[in-house]
Amino acid sequence: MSSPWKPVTYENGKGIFHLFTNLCKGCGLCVEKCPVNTIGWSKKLGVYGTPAVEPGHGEKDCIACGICELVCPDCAIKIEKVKDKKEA
Amino acid sequence: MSSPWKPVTYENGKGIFHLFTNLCKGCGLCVEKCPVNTIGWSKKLGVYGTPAVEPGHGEKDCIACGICELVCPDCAIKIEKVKDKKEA
Amino acid sequence: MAKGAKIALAGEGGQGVQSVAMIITEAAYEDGREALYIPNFGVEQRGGVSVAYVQISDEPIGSPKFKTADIVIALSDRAVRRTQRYVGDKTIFVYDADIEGVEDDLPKNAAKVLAIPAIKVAKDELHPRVFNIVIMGAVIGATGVVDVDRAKQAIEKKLGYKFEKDPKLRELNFKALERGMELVKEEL
Amino acid sequence: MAKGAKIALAGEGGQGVQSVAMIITEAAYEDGREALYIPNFGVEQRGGVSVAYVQISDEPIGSPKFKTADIVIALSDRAVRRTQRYVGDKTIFVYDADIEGVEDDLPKNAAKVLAIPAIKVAKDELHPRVFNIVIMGAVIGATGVVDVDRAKQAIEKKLGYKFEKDPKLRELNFKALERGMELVKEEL
Amino acid sequence: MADKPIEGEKRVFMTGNEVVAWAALAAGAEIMYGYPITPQNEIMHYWTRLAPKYGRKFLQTEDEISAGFTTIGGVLAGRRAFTATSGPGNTLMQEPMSMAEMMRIPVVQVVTQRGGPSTATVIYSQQEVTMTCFGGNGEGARIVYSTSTHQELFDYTIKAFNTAWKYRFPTHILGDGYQSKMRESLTMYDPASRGIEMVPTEPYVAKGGVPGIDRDPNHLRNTYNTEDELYDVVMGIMSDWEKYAPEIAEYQEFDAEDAEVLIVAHGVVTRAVQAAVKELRAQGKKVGHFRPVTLRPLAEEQLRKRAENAKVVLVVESAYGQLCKIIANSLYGLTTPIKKVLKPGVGVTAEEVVEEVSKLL
Amino acid sequence: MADKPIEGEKRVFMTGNEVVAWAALAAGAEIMYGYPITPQNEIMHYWTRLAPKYGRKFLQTEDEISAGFTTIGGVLAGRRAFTATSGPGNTLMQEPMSMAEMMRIPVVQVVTQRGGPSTATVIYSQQEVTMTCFGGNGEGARIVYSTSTHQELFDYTIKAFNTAWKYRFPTHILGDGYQSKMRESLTMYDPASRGIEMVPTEPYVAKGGVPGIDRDPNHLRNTYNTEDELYDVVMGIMSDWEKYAPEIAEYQEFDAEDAEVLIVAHGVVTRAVQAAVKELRAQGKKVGHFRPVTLRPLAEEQLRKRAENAKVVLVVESAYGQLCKIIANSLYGLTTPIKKVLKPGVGVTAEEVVEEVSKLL
Amino acid sequence: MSVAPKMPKCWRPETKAHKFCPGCGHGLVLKALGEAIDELGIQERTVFGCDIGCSLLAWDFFNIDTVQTHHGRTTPVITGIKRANEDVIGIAYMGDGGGYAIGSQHLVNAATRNEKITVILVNNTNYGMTGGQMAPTTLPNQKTETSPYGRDVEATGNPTQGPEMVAAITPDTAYVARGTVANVRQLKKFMKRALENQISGNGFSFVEVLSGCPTNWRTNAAETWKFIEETMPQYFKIGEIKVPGEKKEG
Amino acid sequence: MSVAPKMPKCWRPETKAHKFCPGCGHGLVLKALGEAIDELGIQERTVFGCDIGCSLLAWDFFNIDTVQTHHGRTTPVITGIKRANEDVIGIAYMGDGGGYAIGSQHLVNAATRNEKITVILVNNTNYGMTGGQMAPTTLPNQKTETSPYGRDVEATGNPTQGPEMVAAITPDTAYVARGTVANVRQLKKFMKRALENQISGNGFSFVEVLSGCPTNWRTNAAETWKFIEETMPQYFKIGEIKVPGEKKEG
Ligand SMILES: Cc1ncc(C[n+]2csc(CCOP(=O)(O)OP(=O)(O)O)c2C)c(N)n1
Ligand SMILES: Cc1ncc(C[n+]2csc(CCOP(=O)(O)OP(=O)(O)O)c2C)c(N)n1
Ligand code: SF4
Ligand code: SF4
Ligand code: SF4
Ligand code: SF4
Ligand code: SF4
Ligand code: SF4
Ligand SMILES: [Mg+2]
Ligand SMILES: [Mg+2]
Repeated sequence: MSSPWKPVTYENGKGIFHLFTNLCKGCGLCVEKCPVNTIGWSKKLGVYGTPAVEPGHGEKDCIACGICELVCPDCAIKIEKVKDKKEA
Repeated sequence: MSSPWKPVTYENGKGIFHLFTNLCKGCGLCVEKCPVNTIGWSKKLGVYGTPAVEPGHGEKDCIACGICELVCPDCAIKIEKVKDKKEA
Repeated sequence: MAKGAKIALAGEGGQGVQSVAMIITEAAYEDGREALYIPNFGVEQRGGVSVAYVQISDEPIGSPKFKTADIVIALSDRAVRRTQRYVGDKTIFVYDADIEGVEDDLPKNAAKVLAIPAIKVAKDELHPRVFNIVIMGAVIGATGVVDVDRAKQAIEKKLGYKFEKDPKLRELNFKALERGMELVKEEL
Repeated sequence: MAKGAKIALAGEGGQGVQSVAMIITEAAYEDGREALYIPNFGVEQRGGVSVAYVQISDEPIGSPKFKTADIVIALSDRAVRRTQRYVGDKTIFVYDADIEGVEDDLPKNAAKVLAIPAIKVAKDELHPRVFNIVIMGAVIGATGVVDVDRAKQAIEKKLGYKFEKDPKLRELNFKALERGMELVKEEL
Repeated sequence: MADKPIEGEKRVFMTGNEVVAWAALAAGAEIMYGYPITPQNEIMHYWTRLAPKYGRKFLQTEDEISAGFTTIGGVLAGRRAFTATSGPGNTLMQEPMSMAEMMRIPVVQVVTQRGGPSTATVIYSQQEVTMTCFGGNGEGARIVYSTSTHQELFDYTIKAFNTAWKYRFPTHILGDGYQSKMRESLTMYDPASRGIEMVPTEPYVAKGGVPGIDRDPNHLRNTYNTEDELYDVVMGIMSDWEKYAPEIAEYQEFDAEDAEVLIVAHGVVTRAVQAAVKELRAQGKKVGHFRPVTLRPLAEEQLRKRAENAKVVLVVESAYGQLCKIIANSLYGLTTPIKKVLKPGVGVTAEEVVEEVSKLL
Repeated sequence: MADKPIEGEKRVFMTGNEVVAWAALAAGAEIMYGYPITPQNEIMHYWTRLAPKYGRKFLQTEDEISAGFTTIGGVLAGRRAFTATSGPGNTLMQEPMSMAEMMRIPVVQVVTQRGGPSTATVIYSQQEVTMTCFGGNGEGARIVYSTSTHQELFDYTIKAFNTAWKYRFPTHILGDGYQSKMRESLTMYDPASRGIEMVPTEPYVAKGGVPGIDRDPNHLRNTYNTEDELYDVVMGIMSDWEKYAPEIAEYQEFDAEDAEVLIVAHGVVTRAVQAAVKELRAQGKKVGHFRPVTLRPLAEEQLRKRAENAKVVLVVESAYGQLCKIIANSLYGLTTPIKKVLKPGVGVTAEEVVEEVSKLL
Repeated sequence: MSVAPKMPKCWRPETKAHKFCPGCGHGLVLKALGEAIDELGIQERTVFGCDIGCSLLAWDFFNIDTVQTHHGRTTPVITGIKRANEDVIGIAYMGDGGGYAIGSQHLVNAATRNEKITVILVNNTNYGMTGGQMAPTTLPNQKTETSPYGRDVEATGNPTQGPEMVAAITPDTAYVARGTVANVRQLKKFMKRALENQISGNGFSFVEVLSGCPTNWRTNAAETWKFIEETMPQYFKIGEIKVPGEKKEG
Repeated sequence: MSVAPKMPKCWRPETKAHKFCPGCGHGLVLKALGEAIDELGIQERTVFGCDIGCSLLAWDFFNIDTVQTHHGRTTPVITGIKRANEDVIGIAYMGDGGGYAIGSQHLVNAATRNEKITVILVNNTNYGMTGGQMAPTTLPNQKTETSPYGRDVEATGNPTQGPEMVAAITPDTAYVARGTVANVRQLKKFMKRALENQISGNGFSFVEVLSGCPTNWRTNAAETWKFIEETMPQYFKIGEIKVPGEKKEG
């Protein structure tokens, strides 16, 4: 069964940040919790027609810590660690 | 206002034991609590037509301790101490 | 009186009117007759008068309670007063001869008013504990709603376990039943 | 259109349709007219389409909701779909020209279907925040249910405290109102 | 553990509350939920004594609200579950009953009417008719059997479980304190021995299989978001109700066919009326009796036919017009006058009925 | 502390819930007890904001049962006390209301009907008619005003306190979610400025003086020990009820006198019907409207007179026949056919009424 | 001068003998309460509320304005009165069923809100009025009409610890105690302190009383006393549990 | 292969995005609960009950048989199911209003009876669904629609300490904890332990969760977090309060 939600994907080497616009309600909880303050408002609209979020808004890059994924009440973010690279 | 209840009165020198038959339901709570076991069933009937109580059924006499009065849920007993005698 | 009857039995809590009603109706039921028994009940029953409404008939029985009884049996002063309302001009009103101070409260409109010495008989001739069986006998005597033998069977069923331990009790109870029947028949 | 109107205004939660309804009906009320406004509500409103039902008339107003609106204004794709049921053959259906993917959902039975570039005008010419005032202008333009000056007074009453701090805001809002009226008049 | 509570047939003499407990056992009721209230108590007393012997369960809850909602839970789990209450307890149980009505949950509720309004008396009345039929914020999609004898208490308690599970409407046995407390004879039986098949039950939740994989989950709700959604749901319930009503409705007639005075009464009052009719007929008077067994739905057509031909309809009840409202509403359009004997909270005797009818003739 | 909530007259535009809060203030209500429920909430919201300014009090209780019983307490203390609820909250409040009915306690209850049965919707319906008029295990000794405009909400909320305290029956304002949530204009006023005198209140308990010495104690109970005691109490209540009903009943007529189609509707539905009648009359059709303002008691005689002369009575309601039952019951004996437009849980528009009437003509 | 029974002054003689069963503990509780009211001189200001349950039988017990209400609803009725007239001393008198089962939401929330009322709850380990069913306070293995084989704690839980629960949810200004009819003098003291806590406007006050129900227990006088004095205290600890600003009597 | 959101397996994708407001804590609570159910492998046996209150919005949330009932009545509905079918894992999901106000008699008595069910109560310090009225858990001086001038503890009491109350009335076999959406990992652990306590037939289990209601608090994301993480714990202590046979995590 393929997912009914298509993610917008952002990659920065350390990790992949998937944002499902059809789930994001733009609540901002993730924005506040990102330890490197990289999440900000996107031009893309979320499920309620309000701005969704995206990484790349801070001084530092996403470190793929997964906190935003954890605190999103709508499961709108999925973080994939790009760990294989180093390990490989 | 005179009381609507006429007591049956028993006296033994130490105290006066008044029993209001129209209040006594014959529950026996007082019988069990008398420290000298002097209370027993009377020929007189109580308010529900069951035997009322009276002192004088034990080996010892009533000592006017007032416990029976205290534990009667129906206020059917009144104990008067005959203390004046000695004091006078 | 016919084989059907409406009976109001009233007494103080301890006098056992409900068990009398119970045994009589069970006897009638065992006899294949229609029987209905309903006690009075309410929130302030403690110390109140206990009333048993009994109906026995050969036909289906109507309302569980009734306006006018064929026979009223009152076993205390309060019971005498409480049961007046069930008395009509065909009612036989039975009360215990030992009850004091009810002269003025006895029904004026009854077909008959009978004083029976049930308390006295039970106390003097039998045992105070079989007082209610004397009453049961009186009811049967007055109404004929159940056969004496059936009544005895019903008593047996109810108290049999006691009789086994003390067979003299059986005799005492049956005696009480018969005395009760006689008492009322003497008066009728 | 006459001086009375039934208006259904629908949009997403943040688009301010309820405050538009509020200001319009208050303006009508101040004008001494009969006005009635009722929002939709339910248990699953979060993120649902917000609908405002407005009626303005010179006569007492009947049912608070209505079957068919004189004018429907839909400000999002979901609002376009949700409000179809209020469209009859005399209804003017207004929607924002920027809404995508609703071509097939536009009502077929309406008297007129108008696309107005309210979002664009608000964003490009004015400020996104006065989008709902542009819409208010459109409603007034389409219905004439309230006088422009009354409408301005009502806006003043509602937002006056903001205007005091920043008088330019007043101008912006009034401009928005007028542009809204123009937008719809161009299309009518 | 004993096998069947009743083997074959058995003649007995007992109270109505005991009858209900035995009937529920015989019907295969699996669990009772309840809260004490007079005159219902002995149903629980007998049930708690008997149930463990037959592997049945009991829960005494903290109040009637809970008794009603736990009963709903029992039904959702697929059990023949029931509860019993009276008076103010029935008032409280309108909350769960309204949910059962809305969601078509086949709960069985035994009501032993007592005096009202409020706490009133613990004794008897017919003052819970309106509430049992139409209580709560609903439309009365409920089935109500009003019994008059211990035999009927037995028969209809068994039947209630089948009606409930067949039609999926909450089903009520409307008794009263007299029936609860009086003793009379009846024949108890194992339903199977009379060819009565118990309608099978079915769980609404925990139906087996992983929801979303093996099957869709069952998502039950009683709250709707729009007026139109609700309208469709209620009209769906009521159209089923109208459809099944004629086959659910039950009644009895006694000399009704040619009756000039048609007495309408239900529940225990019918006994007095039946006796009165017998007596009045013996006197040569054209008096008959129509007795609705189901108060909801009412056998409207049948009643109408009799009322149409009568000179007067006399409604007799131990309430202040609760049956009468149902009757007048159903007979609307007829011109036969309706007279009333209203005795809220007290019994009615055959003598009284005879007297009242005599006034009319 | 501000003096009077409203001085003289004041034209306003607000929601119905706000209207109720202001009306209660204007009526001199001293305390409100309540539990949140949509669509009633804003009555409490406004009351909690306004009340402290005028020395009035508020208690949010743990549920509607408590809200009802604390309101009874407030009345017993001699205060103009009121509560407000809806739907399942109203179901729960039947328990205290049955006590108020039994003990003639003049509580005022505002009901903002929502969809039913059960939790259903938070929006609108007329499905609490039967319950508000006849709920609980009682006989419906209750006064029910069914309002249709904000002006009436204001007028009758004030009046309810007077009716309640004058006749000592629980008194109910039967509104609905539409009226609660919509905004329209009305004139608020200080009752005194219109010559409306508030009926004085009186404590039932803590009346002053030592009971047993200065006066007898007031011993209030709702539980009786014998059937006869209860019968006398209920018949006493109902005979007062019958006595006062004609002077309490209120109604309105619109072109009813010569109407061939007589539409009966209450509450907010009357607005659509009034509009429809206007339109149909304009078309030359003999259509009229009878609108009971009090659903309990009903202005039976007046309704009967109109229904008698009509060719058809059309009952229109946002419920499945709750008004209709009351009407048919009151009109029993007439032969004018009754037709129904039943819209449980949804609004009725003038267009629909016109359409339905057109089918009949 | 004729001798009169020693009843509390606020008892109403006209309604005595009262309606409770022979040997019922309610009479003792109401004696302690009556004396407390007498000693505090609050008869005129007091409003007494009783539940249904045997407490209903006290509806005409006192020369005090009284309201008898529904099962479990005495707490809200008295709360409503008190909120409307703060001068009143409001007493809500109920049974364990009324307080811990059907009325527990009221008890819990009145306690949490720290209502300025006094609740007196008679714990007789059963539903007395309805003929002896299991109550939340029924002891483990105790036989009642709805636990005919003895209360099974695995299936139905342990006896409710009411005062302990109330103490856990009230602020420090509340008064909570458990007395017993086996110690009427102590009981009166608890009642007085509870009422004083209301009189001073301090907060909620609650007294549970261990009491006898010989009718449903089917006990004679000796057994009744034994159950009250020996059996019940094994499960219910007698003493003051919460005393504002003072040390408790245990 | 397309990337799918990382939702708990037992969530029902068809009904997502769910119906809760943006930033609502309910989503986080149900994430923790969903993962706990997944990890315990009990999806098939579980019956989920929700109250009215915002929990109602979860009526079609899971691929789990679900029943949405009346305000405060989820506890008895789930109790009724569990009593009728002991194989079921019953979860009663409710708000602070549903659990501590209108449904408190059910909570208290289910806890006392040690019902083998799991109650999860979302404490958002207000009545969310009805638009933000005062709840039993509203903080002192907190403004709500029915405490517009701030909650006056003198008149309306202090915030209900639910888990503490439940702990006080349950036997040692019950599990009681208070978690927070600010610590979803810990919350999931509490949920698992609660469910395990039911699975093992040990006894009642209760988890209160401190949760955000940005809509009625009228807070932005930063303020929401601050209220949950800093303000609420001043009144509500996070941690395990009762753990059968184990030491608690505080
Ligand atoms: C709503 C409601 N449910 C049930 C009853 C029946 N009822 C009357 S008293 C009572 C129990 C009383 O027990 P308790 O409160 O312990 O008082 P006690 O009689 O033991 O003193 C019950 C269940 C009722 N009157 N109202
Ligand atoms: C009997 C009843 N009373 C009141 C309501 C209205 N009501 C619905 S939800 C709710 C409050 C919900 O608050 P809470 O339980 O805290 O849940 P939340 O919405 O905060 O998650 C109320 C009062 C109702 N539906 N039923
Ligand atoms: S927490 Fe989730 S829903 Fe909220 S803004 Fe971030 S991604 Fe969107
Ligand atoms: S994964 Fe961590 S660092 Fe990356 S956006 Fe999310 S919270 Fe920020
Ligand atoms: S305690 Fe009182 S009522 Fe009981 S027997 Fe003794 S005197 Fe009589
Ligand atoms: S006063 Fe004391 S000694 Fe005398 S009878 Fe009473 S209890 Fe016994
Ligand atoms: S039943 Fe028990 S509690 Fe009630 S009055 Fe009798 S002895 Fe007292
Ligand atoms: S109102 Fe509050 S609790 Fe309810 S869904 Fe919205 S944020 Fe969540
Ligand atoms: Mg008790
Ligand atoms: Mg909440």
